[in-house]
Formats: sequence, C-alpha cells, structure tokens
Amino acid sequence: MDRVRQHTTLNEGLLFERSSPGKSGCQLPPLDVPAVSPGEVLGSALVRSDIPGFPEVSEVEVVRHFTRLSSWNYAIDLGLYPLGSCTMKYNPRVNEAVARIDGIANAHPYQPTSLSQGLLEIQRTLESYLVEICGMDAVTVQPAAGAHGELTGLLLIRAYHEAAGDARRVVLIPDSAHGTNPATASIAGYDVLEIRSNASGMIDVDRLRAVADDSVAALMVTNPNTVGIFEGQIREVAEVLHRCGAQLYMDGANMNALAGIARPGEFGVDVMHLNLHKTFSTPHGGGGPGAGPVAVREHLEPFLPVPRIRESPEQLELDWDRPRSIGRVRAFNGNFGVLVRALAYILAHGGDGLRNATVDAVLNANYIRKGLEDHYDLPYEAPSMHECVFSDSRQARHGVKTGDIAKRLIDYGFHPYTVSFPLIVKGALMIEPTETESKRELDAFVDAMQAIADEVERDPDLVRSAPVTTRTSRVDETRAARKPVVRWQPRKGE
Amino acid sequence: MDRVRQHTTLNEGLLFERSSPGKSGCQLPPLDVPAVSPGEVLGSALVRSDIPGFPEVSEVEVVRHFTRLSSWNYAIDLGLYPLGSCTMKYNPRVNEAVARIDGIANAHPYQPTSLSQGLLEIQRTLESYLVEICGMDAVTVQPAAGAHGELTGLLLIRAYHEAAGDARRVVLIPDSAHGTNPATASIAGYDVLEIRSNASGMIDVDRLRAVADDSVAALMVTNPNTVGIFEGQIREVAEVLHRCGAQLYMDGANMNALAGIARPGEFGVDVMHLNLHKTFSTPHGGGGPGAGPVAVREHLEPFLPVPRIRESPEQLELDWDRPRSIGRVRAFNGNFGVLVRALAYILAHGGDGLRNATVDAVLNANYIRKGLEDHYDLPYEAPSMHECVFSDSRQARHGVKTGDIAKRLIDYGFHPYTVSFPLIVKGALMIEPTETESKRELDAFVDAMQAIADEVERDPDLVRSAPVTTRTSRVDETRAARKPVVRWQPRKGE
Amino acid sequence: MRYLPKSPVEREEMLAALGMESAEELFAAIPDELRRTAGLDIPRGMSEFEIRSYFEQRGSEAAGGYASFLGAGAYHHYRPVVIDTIATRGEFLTAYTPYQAEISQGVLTSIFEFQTMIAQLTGMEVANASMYDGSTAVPEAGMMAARITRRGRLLVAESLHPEYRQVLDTYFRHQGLTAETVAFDRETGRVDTEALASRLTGDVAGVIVQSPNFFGIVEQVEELASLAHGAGALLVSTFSEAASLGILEPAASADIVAGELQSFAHPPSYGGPYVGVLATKMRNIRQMPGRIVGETVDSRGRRAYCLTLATREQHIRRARATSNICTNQALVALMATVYMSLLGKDGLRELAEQNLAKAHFLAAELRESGAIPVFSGPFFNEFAVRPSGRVATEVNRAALEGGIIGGLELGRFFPELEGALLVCATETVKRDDMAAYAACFRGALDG
Amino acid sequence: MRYLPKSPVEREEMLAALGMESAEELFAAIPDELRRTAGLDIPRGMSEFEIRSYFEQRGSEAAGGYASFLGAGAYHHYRPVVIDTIATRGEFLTAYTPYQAEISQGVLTSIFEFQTMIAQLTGMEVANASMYDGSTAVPEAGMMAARITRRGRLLVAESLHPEYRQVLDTYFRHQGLTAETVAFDRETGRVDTEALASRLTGDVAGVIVQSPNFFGIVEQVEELASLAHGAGALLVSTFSEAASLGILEPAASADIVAGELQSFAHPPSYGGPYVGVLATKMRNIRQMPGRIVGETVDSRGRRAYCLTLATREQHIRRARATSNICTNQALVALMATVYMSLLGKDGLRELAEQNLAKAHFLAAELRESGAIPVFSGPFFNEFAVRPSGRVATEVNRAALEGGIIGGLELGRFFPELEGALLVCATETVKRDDMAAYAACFRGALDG
Ligand SMILES: Cc1ncc(COP(=O)(O)O)c(C=O)c1O
Ligand SMILES: Cc1ncc(COP(=O)(O)O)c(C=O)c1O
Repeated sequence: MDRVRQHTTLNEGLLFERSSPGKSGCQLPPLDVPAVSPGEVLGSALVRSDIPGFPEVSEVEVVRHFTRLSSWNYAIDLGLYPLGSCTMKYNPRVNEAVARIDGIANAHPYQPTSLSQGLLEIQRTLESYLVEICGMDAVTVQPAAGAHGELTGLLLIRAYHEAAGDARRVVLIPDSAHGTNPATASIAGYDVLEIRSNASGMIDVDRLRAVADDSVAALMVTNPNTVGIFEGQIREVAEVLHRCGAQLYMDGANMNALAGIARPGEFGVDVMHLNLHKTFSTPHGGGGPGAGPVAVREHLEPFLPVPRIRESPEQLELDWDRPRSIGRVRAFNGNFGVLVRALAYILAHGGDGLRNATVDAVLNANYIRKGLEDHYDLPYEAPSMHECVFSDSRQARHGVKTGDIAKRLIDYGFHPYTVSFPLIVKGALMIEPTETESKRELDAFVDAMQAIADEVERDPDLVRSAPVTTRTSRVDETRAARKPVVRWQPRKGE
Repeated sequence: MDRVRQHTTLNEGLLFERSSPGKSGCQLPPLDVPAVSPGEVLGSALVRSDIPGFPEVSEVEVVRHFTRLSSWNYAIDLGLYPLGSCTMKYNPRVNEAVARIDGIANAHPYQPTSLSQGLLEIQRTLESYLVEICGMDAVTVQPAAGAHGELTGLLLIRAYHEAAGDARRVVLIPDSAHGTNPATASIAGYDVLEIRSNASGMIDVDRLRAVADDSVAALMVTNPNTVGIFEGQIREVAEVLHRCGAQLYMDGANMNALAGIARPGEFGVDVMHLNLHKTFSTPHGGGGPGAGPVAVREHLEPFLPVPRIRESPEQLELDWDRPRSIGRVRAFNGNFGVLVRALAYILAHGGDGLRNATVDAVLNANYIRKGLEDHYDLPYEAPSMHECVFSDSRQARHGVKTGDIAKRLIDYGFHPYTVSFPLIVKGALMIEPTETESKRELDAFVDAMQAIADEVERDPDLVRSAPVTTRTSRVDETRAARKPVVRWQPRKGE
Repeated sequence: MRYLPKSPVEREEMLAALGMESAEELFAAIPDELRRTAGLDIPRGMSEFEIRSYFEQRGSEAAGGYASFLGAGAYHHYRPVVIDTIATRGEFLTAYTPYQAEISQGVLTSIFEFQTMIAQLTGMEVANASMYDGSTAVPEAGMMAARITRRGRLLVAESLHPEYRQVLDTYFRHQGLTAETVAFDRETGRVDTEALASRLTGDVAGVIVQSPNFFGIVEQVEELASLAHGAGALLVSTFSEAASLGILEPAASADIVAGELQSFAHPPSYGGPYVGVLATKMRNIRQMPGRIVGETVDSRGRRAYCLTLATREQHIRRARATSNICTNQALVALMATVYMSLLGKDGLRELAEQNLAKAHFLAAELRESGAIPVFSGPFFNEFAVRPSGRVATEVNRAALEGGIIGGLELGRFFPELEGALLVCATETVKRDDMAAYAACFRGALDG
Repeated sequence: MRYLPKSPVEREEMLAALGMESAEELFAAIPDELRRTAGLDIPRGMSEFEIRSYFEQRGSEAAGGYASFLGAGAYHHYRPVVIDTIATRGEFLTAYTPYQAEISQGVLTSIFEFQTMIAQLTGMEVANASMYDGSTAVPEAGMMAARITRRGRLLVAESLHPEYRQVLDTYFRHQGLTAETVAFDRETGRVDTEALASRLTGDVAGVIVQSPNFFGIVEQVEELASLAHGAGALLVSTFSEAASLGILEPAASADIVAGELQSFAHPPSYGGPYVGVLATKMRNIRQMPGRIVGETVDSRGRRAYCLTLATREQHIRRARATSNICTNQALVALMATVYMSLLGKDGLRELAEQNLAKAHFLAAELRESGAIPVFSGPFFNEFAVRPSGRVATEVNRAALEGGIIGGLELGRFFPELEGALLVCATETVKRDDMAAYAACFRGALDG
C-alpha cells in the first residue's frame, strides 16, 4: 500500500493551486447596455488592476474540488453525531426545499409590505409556535445564533432595569455554563460572578441565595443543564432572583429535552433563547447559519428589538415605532431562511409530534447511559435528560484522555461526543444522541465505546494514536497556533 | 488497523436489514374523501395482504443509507473517468436544474397541445440543432438509448427497402463494432455478416466490395471507429454500398470527435444515431437514462417513428398521420427530460463552442497517447481522434492483463479505462479522456499509468492483487454467475 | 468556456508536446473535403442564466398550476424531496454502468435492492436492473416468452396501453413473431376470456395482459394465467400504474411481469425518462434481457455485488444476445428505489388506498353529474365514463378554462369509445378540483 | 413519524432495557407541577407535501416575478446552480463546526480558502471564518479597534448603512464605547473630511466608513485612512455590496475590513442568512473575534487544517473572550467560496463592470426622465435620485402596478432626503425594465 501514491481525491490541493490564467467557471449574459470605462466613471485611482492569487478555474474543477473536499467530512447524513449540547439531529430535506422557493428566497427585505404578507405570515406563525412551546409571552426572531440571542436577552434585562432606574452590575453564571454565557455577559457590559455547582452538578440554591442581592441583574441558567440534568429547583431559583429584583435568563440550547413536556415560562424564567439550529433541526452547515430567537415574559416585551410584526385590520405590518426597544441587534429580519426551515420542522411534527420527539431524545440518551455506565465513570448520579456526561477518570489511569477516546471513536465510524465541556467534569465525555438515531445505530455506538474501554486497558497506545483509518491522522493543533498560517500564499516562483 | 471494526459507513447493510415493523419514511396528507374498503370495491381475492420483506425504515435511515452507499462509488464528479467509447464528460449542473422546472417536469404527455407549446419548441429546437450538427435532414428523438436508436435506424432501412419492394437479408458489421450493433441487427430480423478490419484497424474497402451485393441492407460503421481512428475512406465505403442499393448506417457514439469539425451527412451516411448521454453531456446516472436520437437523410424521413412535430400556422403540433412510418419505438415522446438536458448543453456551447470542445477532446486523447506510447503497446499507428487504444501485450509477458492494470489504476485514484473492447485488440486499454479534463488531471493519469507499467516489471503480483485501497477488494465475478443470488431473502428466523 | 478546464497557455503547451503548431493538425486524419471550415449554424453559447431563463420561459408556456385528471400510462404522484437529494449526488448521477465493481458498490447495492423490491412487489423471484420503460419492457417480455416456449404467436389484450401495443407491433414485425389482439369484454372492460380461450392454440408463446388495464380495470390475472398455462403458453402480466402494486394481489402465477415504474420514480416529464421493470421466475433468468446484479464476495470474503450473467448480453453474446439493450434507466430506477424505501410497506398500502378512495369518490361525483360509467369491472385509480349532458370535448374545454386538465378522450385510441373519457384521480387530486371537474360535466344539463 | 427511526416495538425494548414501564418515567426528574399533561396548541403534524404547499402558498403571496431596483444592503445577483449543488451535499450541510479536524478537513479546507480569498479581495493579510452578517461585523470591528487602541470613541460615517448604525448603537451602548456620527458632504455624498478631521482627537479608537457607502458612492478610503492614522486611530472600512470588490482598489491601508458578502452567496431571502466578513492585518490577529482556520500537519507530516487561536474565543477565554460569537455563518461562507471560485478573477471583474455599466445606464435614463441626482460622487451600482415630475411614492406606486419594485425611499432613514430614491441596478436588471421604470418617473411630466 505504501507504494501507491495517494488517491487524487485524497490529494486534492487548494483551488489556488489549480488556477491558470484565463480559466473561469462562470459566464454572465452579454451586457445589454453600453459598457463604461471604470477609470472614467470612478477615477483610475479607485480602480483595482488585479486580484493577486485569486482563483481561475473551470466549472468542472470547482465541482470536483468541493465534491472531493466533502468526502473528507463527517456529517449527520453519514451517521451518529453525538456532540453533547449541539443536538445534531436529522436535518429534514424538505426544509431545504421550502427555503429555496422563489417568492421566499428572492424576497428583498425592503420590498413593499403588500408583497410580503406571506413572509410576515411565516414569521408570525413561527413566533406564535415558539411562544407556545416555551410558555412565554412574546418572541423576537432577529438574533442570528444562540450567543446573539443571549446578548439580546441580557440587553432586554438591562433595558428593563434601566427603565426602572435600577441599574445593576452583575450577572451570575454557574460554572457549568457554556462559554458564550460569560462572554455575552461581558459584552453586555456586566461583571460575571461564577457560582459553583453543588455535588449533584446542579445550582446550589443556598449559595445562590448568599450572592443574590440588588447588584444582580440576572442569573443565566441552562436547563436541563450542561450535564444533562434537570434543575429540579428551578422555581426556587426563580424566586430567589425575583425577590431581589433580578431576572432569570434561561439558555434554551437544551430545549430538545423539554419541548412538549415542560415549559420554561412555567419555571419562572423571564427570558430565554432558543437555538433553531439545535432543537428545530435547521442544519449546522459546518458552523452556521443558525438563529437564536429570544422569548420573554410580558414585562420584557416592550424592550424587544425593532421591528415587530403588527397585525392591522388589513394586513401584517412591521412596526418600528417602539420607543422602549433596545434597538436592533441585526439588520433586516434575522436569518429568515433559517426561520423558514424551523417552521417547516414544527409543521412536520405538530404539537404531539414535538412531544414524541422529546421522548425519543431522552430515551436514546438514557439507553446510551445504561450501555456505558459499567465502562465509564459517571460523575453525577442524577437522572439524565437528553444527554449523558461521563468522565475519563477510569481511562486516565491508563494515560488515555477523553480526547483520545474521541479520536478512537472516529476509527469506529462515529463522530466523537463533545470533549472538554462542561468544565465542571474533568475529562468530560458529553454524549447527546438526539431522537433521530435508531436503536441499531445506538447499539453500534455502545459496542464501539465498550470496545474502546477494553482497548484502553489492553493497548492504550493504540487509542492514543487514533485515528488510524482516516485520510488525515491526528492533527497538530499546537503547531497551528504557534506560528499561524491562516491563508494561502503563492510559493516563490509560482 | 485490524483491531478496528469497520466504519459504520463501510458496514452499511441492506435496507431490508434495517427494517422494523411500523417505521415509515413518508406520510401522505390525510385523505380528503371517504376511505373505501379495498376488499369491497375490488373483491378480496384481488387485494394483497402484505408485501413480505418490503422495507420499513424512517426518512433519516433512507438518507443515510443512500448517502453511505454513494460514498462507495466513483463518479465524474470525483475525477477522470476515461472509459473509452463512453465519453464520460462533465455533466453540467444547470442541466439538472432546468429539467426540474415545474412546467417541464410536471408536463403530462397527453396534456393539450395548447399547453405544450414550450415543450414542443424545446424538442423542435433540439431536433434542428442535431440535424445541423450531423449534416442530416431530419431526426427523431424517440429512442431511449443508443441501442434503441440503432434498432430504430435499422427498422427505417428495412421499411425503406420494403417500400421499394426490395427486401434484404444481411447487415454488414465490422469486427471492431460495439456489441449492440450485431445484437440490434438480429432483433431487427437481419443476418449479421461480420467483416474483418484491415491491418490499420479500419474497414477493408476491398473486402467490403467483395461482399456488397443486393442481399445487403446496410453496413453499420462507427466513425471514428472503436479504435479511435477516423475511417478516411468513408466516402468510398458509402459509394460501394449505395451502388448495390444498400444503406450506410453510422453509429454516432463517437460524435465527440466530430461535432463542429465534420458532418456525417457529408460522408454519405444515410442514417445514424447519437448518444445524448455521451456527446451531449446528459448524465449516465449509473447506467441511464440516455437518449438515442436517429438522424436521417431525406429519403428515410417518411419512415420515422410517429408522432412527428409539425408546424401549423398557429402552433406546433404532433402529427400521427404518417402512413409510411415504422410506427412507434417507445410510448410518448421519448426520454424528454434527457432531451432538455442535451439542449441545455448545446445552448451553453453554441456552434463555435461545440467545435472548441471537440478540439479539446481530441487534444486530450492525443496528449495521453503521447504520454503512454513508450510504456504500452500501440497496436495501430493511425492518428487518434477522441480516444486512444493500447494493448497489454508488453505487460502480458509479465502475466499482467489489461484488467489487472485497470484495477491498479483504482489504487491511484482513477476510474479505469474500458477493458476487453474493442475485440480486434487483444487485451485492449481503451482510453477516452473527453474535453472536460484539465492538463493537471491528465498529467496525473499519465504518471499513474507509467508508474503501473513500472510496477508490472518490478512487482506484477502487486498489480494482480489490486485494488488494495478500496472498501471492496477484487470482486469474485465468477462466483456471482455460477450460483446467482440476485435478490435479498430473509435469513431463516428473520 | 466554463466547461473546459484549460487555459489558452495550457492548450499551447499541450499542442507543443504533440509537436503541433495548430489545433487543425489534430484532425489531419479527416480528408480535407470532409472537414468543415464553416461554423455550425447554432447561435453563440449562452450563460447559465440565459439557459435557465430560456427553459423557464418554455416551462411557463406549459401547464404549470393546472389540476389534472390525466393518467393513461403517466401519473401525477407526490414525490418526496429525498429522491432528488439522493439522485443528484454526483456519486450516483455521474457514474457509468457499474462495470468496475470495486468502485461501484454504491450503484450495485442499490440495484440489488431495486431487484429485490421489484421481486417482492410483483411476486416474482427475480427482476432485472431496469428496462427503458413499460412500453419497451412489454415487447422484450414477449420476445422472452417466445424464446422460452420456442413459439411465435402472442395474444395481446386489446386493453393493453395502445401505445404499448404500437411499440409491440414495431418490435415484432420483423422477427417472425405475431401479436394478435384479444378483445375486451364490452360490459366489464376486462379481457374477454372466451375470446382468449378460443384463440389459445398450441402455437401460442404467451398471453400479454395489463392489470389495471388501460381502462383502469383490474384483471383476474390468475384466471388468465391458468388459461394460458393450459395451452402451454406463458402469461406476461404488465402494469403501467405502479401505485396499484400497493394493494393488488400480485399475479404470482404469471411467468413474466413487465411494467412501468414511473409512478414511483419520476414526474410525468412530458413522457420520459421513466423506468421499465422486468421480473420472472428463477428458471427463466437466463432468457431475461437486461442487466442483472448478483451477490458475491470480494477477495477478502466480504459481501459484495457485481453485474452478472453477462453471457445473456450484447457485449458478450453479440448477435445472439437476449436483447440489444445496453444503457438502461439506472438513475430513474434509483429514484424508484428511494421512493419505495421511503414509503415502505405501510406507505405503499396507504398510497394505493388513497388512490382507490379518490378515484371512487370522483366516479361517484361524475355519476351524479350525469356521467355514465363505460365498464362495470372494478377499477383502481382511473376509469372510463361518458358524459351525458355535454360531449366530452366540451367538458374538457370548459374544464381547461377553469384551470383543469380533464381526462383523456378515448376516441383517440378506440374509435368505438369516441365520446368517452378516461379519468384518473391519484392521491394528489384535491376534492375541490374533483367537484369543479364534475361541474363541467353538468354544464349542459344546467344550461 | 417519518423523522423518528424507531418502531413501537423497539421503543418498548429500549424502555425495558432501562427498567421502565412507560416513557413518562424518563421525565421523573421534572417536578410534577412543571410537567405538562396538556398537549401543545399546535396543529397535527403535516406531511411533506402539505408543508411544501404551505410555503409555496406563502411564497406566491410575495414578490415572485417582479423586476427590482432595490439594493441598500441586500442585492439581487445571478447565482450559479453549482453553489447549491455543493452546499446541499450532506457532508457540508449536516456537519457541525469542525472541532474534530481529522474528519472535518472538507469544511476546514474550504474555510481556509474562504479566508484566503477574502484577504485577497480586501487587501488585508488575514480574515476570519465569518461573522453573522455585515451589520454585526461592523460593531465587532469597532470593539476590536477599541481593544487594539485602548480607546473608547468611534467616529462613524453617517453614510454607513443606517441599520448597521442602529446595530452599532445597540452593541456599543453598554460597553463604555461611544459612536459618533460624521456627516456626509451634501454635495458629493462622500464623508465630509473636514468634519471628520475636526473630530479626530487623540481619544478616537477608530473611524468607520463604508465604501461604496449607503448611497452607492465610492469613498476615498486611503485619504480617510491617513486622516485616521494621523490621529492614532484605526480605519475600519466596510462594504455591503461585495460585487464592488471586483473593481474597486482595496483599502490596503485600512486596519480592519468588515463587510457583508451576501452578494456572493445567498439570495436576499427577506434579510438572511447572509455572511459577514472580518479581515485585518496580521498584527491584529489576536484581537480578532470569530473562528480562524490555520494550516498545520497531521502526525504523518501531511498538510492539514484545524481551528486555531482559540484562546481568543468564548469557549476558552469565557468572560474575557474577544467576542461571544460561536456559531457563525459557515454554510453561507461556503456558498460564497464556491461563488468566488466559479467567477474567479475575470468573472468578478466582469461582474463589477456589468453592475457599473447597468447602474450608469439607468442613471442616464432616469436623468432623461427628469430625475435629479442627489450626489455628485462616483457611484458603483446604486445611486440616489430625486424625481422631478412626480413624488417618489407615486413613481414607485406606478412601477409596482407594472410589476416593478422601485428603489428605496430614502426618507425612511434620512428625513432630509425625503422624496429621494436609492436606486440599484445589478447585472440581473434588464434594459427593458430600466426603460419601464424610467417611464414611471416621466409619468407626471407627460400627463
Ligand atoms: C449550552 C449552549 N449555550 C449557547 C450556545 C451558543 O449557541 P450558538 O453557537 O448558536 O451561538 C451553545 C452552542 O454550542 C450551547 O451549547
Ligand atoms: C460504440 C457504441 N455503440 C453503441 C452503444 C450503445 O449505446 P447505449 O448504451 O446508449 O444503448 C455504445 C455504448 O456504450 C457504444 O459505445
């Protein structure tokens, strides 16, 4: 095998390396008006003479290049993708089809309202369903992702307090929280006070009580939390906060454990965000686009970003005239195409269907937990919801870390779980299968994880050198950071 | 590596093996009329109770199953696919888009003519361009593939002779011809007389003269022929045939060497077929659909299959009233969706573009020939057109056959060339790159072929045991034929 | 040109490598007088966007947005998007026939699944990898019957799709095979069994019947099979509406099943590409035309698939092949395989039941609007009726004005049925449209 | 349900394996009073076909088939089909952020190419993997400038897209950053350099300018950069019309370039998803927000890519991260990468030249129809005009009746420009439609 050079598909270089002057993969229709001289109309100083290094390739080369690249990638469409906290569920293909319908895809954000009724209706319907699912009173779909939703949510809280002349300084965040929570609080201008989780991995209500005073603007809680555990004392938590005038923010990234079963609005949550690219099946696309709608209780509604949809007797309209609004968090109407996909998903399930999906998601997580609890250390005993979190403590004794086990999973044909998060579990293995996995796929995963546990004892080096079956073997991340090469440059003479 | 079980993607079983009762990947809208009892309206004897073994899987399982299967396949979109005689060129994606336009894809073949003007216009335009490219007088687009076109063509000849009261018995076919030629002649009710090629791989005109008499209905010639050589004496060939009242049929599978450069109508050809799935870029799709239009000179036009397009003053119409027609060779209007794609291809190139494509196709074939002629035996010296044919005679001395070299090419990341055809070359390597390959891809191919030639001398066993880098190693075809298992059956107990 | 991956400089370099000065030299083998200097009379190449707008224009001149009651061999059915998701993957779309098994297991495995599903659905033991369409699968089946029985006469039900019969005629004419028509019972619309029995002499190779037949009527195929077998002939059972397979008992005693799978695979697309099926008993497999995929193992002993029994085919057997077919309809067969996988056992049943219900509802509506059923036999999703108040052409003209494409005028193929319509209602037809079409039947009654 | 790959029996088996009798037990951890027994008030699940027809219906209530002269931050451009061919491949579409480099080289390599192309186009040294959109990339750039300079005042051109300015205000308000507006020259439409100079004191972190600006006018960014640099401030250059990059000299002396790449990637889609870009000089890379892909090698020494410099990001640095951004717009960035690859150097130039030509032709047509240009500065593909015969609202109302969506009424954002229109002509606009729109301007003159 050594004597074989690499497959062309495995050797595919960068497009820049296939360029040759004069090739192009696209032609435009001939100009139907007189050409103008750029130098004349713009002034020659403003006109560029070249784009050095820019690709020059034909259509077939583009198709092949990206098709080949794609074959180096794992994806939900290829198998289980159990990244904890990421809810990598099946992305239904009808969602892609409807987002590409002419009147939707080609709608301009400034087109006349009279021509936008169908679009506003889509948005209004989605908003009403999200409100129903969360048990909240209103929602904005403007934020572009979860973190963007967090920012929006905290700004709402800020505006609310300021409107009451009650400026506050501190946002409380459990140590189990996702990194976006503290980062967002900073950007919203708050100081972050981290609160330590209790021995069960949950919020320590006593500790919370101790710090909850009138400097506190909000607590950001994830429920179920990042260890996959439902915060059973959530109502008490809300009470503690409300008593001192603070707000309860819920990171809704884990709504896949709750939709149709329980509603944050009934937990005492004041504001929360959803990740449509998690719970509502819009594709991750290798890192986005997402959408991070923010749902609020009534008292925060006046502060929502503009514009809002308003129903006039004749038509749906956008309302900019909202004096207490925090303003805009993004131009136009949010990641509208993502909203379309999420609505398609909700329509496909219906109310009962969403509940059934949640049941299967939790069933799958517990089934995996059951299959692995004899092989991996379970740091928290509390029942799991949509994901289960193990630690690598048993394997670490053999010098094998969660990251190694993850890489070894690749050899078994699976995407790894989430590593190194949540921070409260040392060497975490955070596993979220979602509801769109079959028993067969779960069984194969459990088998693989058991086999790896076994390998760790028999041959830890094997696991540490994984993956061995992929085109690319273990990647040197340290080197990448030490001397960053973040763009292609022609080699001398090229 | 042995210790790793196979990737899930590599282990994907059959869908039947993933079935579980009650799963389904599709729902229909609820019935908006009363249900009826099948037993009552049809009689219970006519109603089936079950489809034993039929799949029961969800949508995500279907997507994954076929996505995984697809990853086991080579394709033009992944690289060079130099199958001689198959013209595996880039299949432009716009062709797929336009074939799916609502008014086209959902048009019913019996819809009113008034609603079909756009469709008839597509067909008429394609017909006129094909006529122009071939230099013939008329064309039918009804045949579904090349072989079907051959049948149509021979039936036209038959009808023509019969109309003149001149029934003929024999079709002459060079020994270099594709298997469909003799098979078609048989099905058209002719006796086949094979004529031996001369030492240059071409038709032996003297030998032809000797057998051309009034029992001969036609000669089927491929030009350029299957060795990639232009039959320079084609006009003499036509003359010999015409003199004895026979017709010249041209297999146009190799039109990729001629489009825009030379026109069969000017060679003396009376009837020919085209493979739209070769020359005109419609995708092969793993074996079809294709389309095999048949172009004829004027004297054969009255015999073309019904219906024909007729231009009335108000509109385009279909004309069934053609008493001398051979009838229908297929229901409806042929593989219409394939015709749409072919027209899109012609529109993209335009007249000059088609010529340029031909130039590049012939340039590519000769470039490969040049790169390999020192390493492989070239049985015929005549200049190559769109493909070049080598023989394995040098490698056979080391016990390595063309089929082995082909399998070894797979390890280098390329699809093999055509093996074991044409029959006049023992151990043929029939290589057709097409115009849509870059110099870089050709260079890589030539390098690979040279490296293999080298391997044959150093380590023939390595080549004989190829491929070694694929999911599936060399397949036992003999076993498959010996005791055919051509469908899945549940194992006992399943 | 965007499809040509060569820069002018590269072209020069390559010519230079060949020792040529101009591209003209590449064509030196073509005699001067055959080489054209004039360009083709085809307009300049278009951009992708012009091509799209050209075809969008043509499509908009067609019947987009109409409700349709046309069937008659091409059917409107819902098509899940996943079909195209899969079928447009380059790995399937741009592969050739899977001759190189080691890098074609994707296509091969899916064909093996196709063959299996077709066998399951038709009640046959084996199926091939596809034929061009139903209309060409039928003559291939007829020729196959002739080869198996070594007889040359075929009896063909008059209720076989008329265009299939035309194709059959074209195919048989020059092969010493005769295809004689067996009338349908004017009352039931089914094959006239007496007429059939009387013609079933010892020289009959096979009897070809369609069920549901062209009039949508379900035949008693088992009975016809016994008749045929009694005379030593084979029974060839055909269908053009695959949706019926979800509910109809397969003709297990047929010898060959040939049919059209368009309903499962492809939109009507003005007539193609569709996909023909051919299935039979194991004992006949060596007489079967077309490609067949078989199971085997690779050199490491793992399950694998490959094309098999190639000695039947033209590229090996040449003039003595079972058929000349080479390229078939693989991609459309893949679409059908995805469709069948998605619907599955329950979905296919539901599909068939919905078609049955819609058509019977429509039949009742039309009867109420004065239409008279032409036949009494049980029908699946289409049926022949004769308007009473208004002539058929008028009914359809009125419908067209209302955005509805009415049923097929049967006089086109059966002069004796002039004035009758073949009306089809699949699961895609809406109740409102049925009411609207029924109203067109009433028109003259009212007016 | 078709998305759930479990049969009822399998569900039972799995519950049994957990020792549970009913699915309710799975939720035992949720206190009873928080667990709902009532179902959600959302209608029954729909089939795929109902979903499609629901959205087709909504789409048909929208502006399909209209010619459009809207730009103003969202542009209509031709989109080659290959973009979606690639972006809908499951391997790209359904992958997560490429944290696991060994099985994410497809996404990683394409992002590396994206970063490179953005750097090439903007004249910067490095670019990140994408931001949400232009409107959020700008405040991120502003915050970055503040971090780099450790100053808190930003001067923002009034000719920056008004919605971008609104977003900037929302972001800055609570961070101790101030964003002050610098007026545009009422004559040229360009930044008023004197006003700018007078405000450029030593506490200014950066100057944010857009070119082409909101009015389509090309700024003299180099000059503005010198001014800014003279005061120790950074220049942040932004754009919302990426097509201009094909022809405009990049602002090489800008410190940060932030912009919107929608024109290269995605149809307007009623406002999103788009894709923001952020590029800068190498020296600023550690202050840059967002993901960055870097080149490295694998354990066998072969070139490979991975996410890098993660210590800037929220998942490592948490409260002290450069930004809270996590999920970005990777798939839209991939679309842009494919688009840029297809057009290439020549195609991008041609694109820009066609836009320039169309807009200038339209401007001349409108002038002939009595419209008065609002600004004298050079423009790319959009420009502000004031109809003379008829008020702007009337012009657009007449246009709408003729199937044309007119330009944006500028009064919406600039009261002083009430009555002016911002009119855009990309390469997709047809000459006939320009003539028809021009005729709407004449309306009142004629009548
Ligand atoms: C718990 C949690 N919160 C917030 C986020 C941030 O969401 P996004 O990536 O959409 O910004 C994530 C995403 O991974 C998450 O898992
Ligand atoms: C020379 C030649 N003739 C005829 C054919 C038959 O064409 P088809 O496969 O479309 O029936 C082929 C196809 O491979 C061929 O190469």
